Amino acid sequence: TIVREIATANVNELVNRLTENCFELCFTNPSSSMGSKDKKCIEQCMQKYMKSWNILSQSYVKRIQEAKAAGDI
Amino acid sequence: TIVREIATANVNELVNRLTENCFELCFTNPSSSMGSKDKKCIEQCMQKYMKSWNILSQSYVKRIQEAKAAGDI
Amino acid sequence: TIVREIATANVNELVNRLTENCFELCFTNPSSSMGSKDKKCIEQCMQKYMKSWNILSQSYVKRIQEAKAAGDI
Amino acid sequence: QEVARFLEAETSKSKVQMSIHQYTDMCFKKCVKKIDSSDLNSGEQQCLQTCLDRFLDTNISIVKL
Amino acid sequence: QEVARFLEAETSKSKVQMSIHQYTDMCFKKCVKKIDSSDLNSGEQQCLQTCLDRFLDTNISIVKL
Amino acid sequence: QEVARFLEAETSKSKVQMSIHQYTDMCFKKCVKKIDSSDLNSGEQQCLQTCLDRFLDTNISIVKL
Repeated sequence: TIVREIATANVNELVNRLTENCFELCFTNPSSSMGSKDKKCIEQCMQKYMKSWNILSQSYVKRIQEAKAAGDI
Repeated sequence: TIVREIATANVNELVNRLTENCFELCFTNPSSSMGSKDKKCIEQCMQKYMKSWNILSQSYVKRIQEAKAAGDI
Repeated sequence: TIVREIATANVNELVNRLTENCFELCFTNPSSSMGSKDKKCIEQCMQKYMKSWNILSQSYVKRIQEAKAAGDI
Repeated sequence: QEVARFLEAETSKSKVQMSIHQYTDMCFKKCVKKIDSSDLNSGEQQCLQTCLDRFLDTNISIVKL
Repeated sequence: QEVARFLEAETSKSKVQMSIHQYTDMCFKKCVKKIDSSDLNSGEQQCLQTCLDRFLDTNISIVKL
Repeated sequence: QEVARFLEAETSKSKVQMSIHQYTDMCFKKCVKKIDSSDLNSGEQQCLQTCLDRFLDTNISIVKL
């Protein structure tokens, strides 16, 4: 269904951007194999990213509502 | 209609790229609120961007026509 | 047909990414016209890019098959 | 017609989510430079907030000009 | 059939516009480093022009190779 | 139904190719810094390989977490 397709697109977008950002932050000098330190970095990075997503998501919705109420958009 | 959808997509693309470029140029160190200096920067940046768009747009169309005439594309 | 559309999209994606990467590598300080040195650079860059594409393409397919076999994805 | 309204609402929700993905990506790149904890410190939180606010200010200014 | 031709022309116009958005974005980032006026100075204009010319040269070379 | 299966296979092949375009672009930018030959030297080849491996590791870790 189209609703499921939209949800999948949303999850894919999140996974892609998470992967790209955490790859950049955790592997500045990629070594030949992935160690436990790397795994920990990816897990912490993922949690930081999700927290950022939550903060910005709440602020964005709030801001848009204020702008609509003020007639700015 | 599809024609209106294409026009909207075009305007959205312009607004998105303008916002991103002028945000980067005018807020290297974002402060806690937006002052009149910031507003002036955004307005000047927008005018510079539109002038760039006009120059490149004319050159591009001219260049494509020349390449077509020369059989390069 | 849709198969041809997919093939065209694939070629366009390759040409766009090739152009962008080789433009960045061959014209750090763009001069007023394109000389034979520039042309050589673009040709070598294109060959390097295609070789990279081949290496990564083979590795990716191999890796995905291993991950599937291991039940990781 | 109700189906149309439902789909429109879903599409609009999806556009909002795609915008949030874009802003999170952009502001995370600007504000988070190293990973040594799974929490955002106060400087990172402040930076994310300011990043979004000024980006939306810019966007609203441009649409209004 | 005329509708088909009209739509094709509109789609093709739209592709050209999307390309111009991409080039403007890329060359503006390369050539405009600060905002202290609403006009492009001569260095910036020259840079934009050269940026587009060399980018199209690259594109045409690649398609021909 | 066979048409549907054929189209699905084509679409899936196309998604794989789009991913490869994305990875090649990203790893080429990271690993190839200058053009003085049409061959990849061994350092560049090693870098491309490691870049892909660690990127896929990251992706798989995130999907599993």
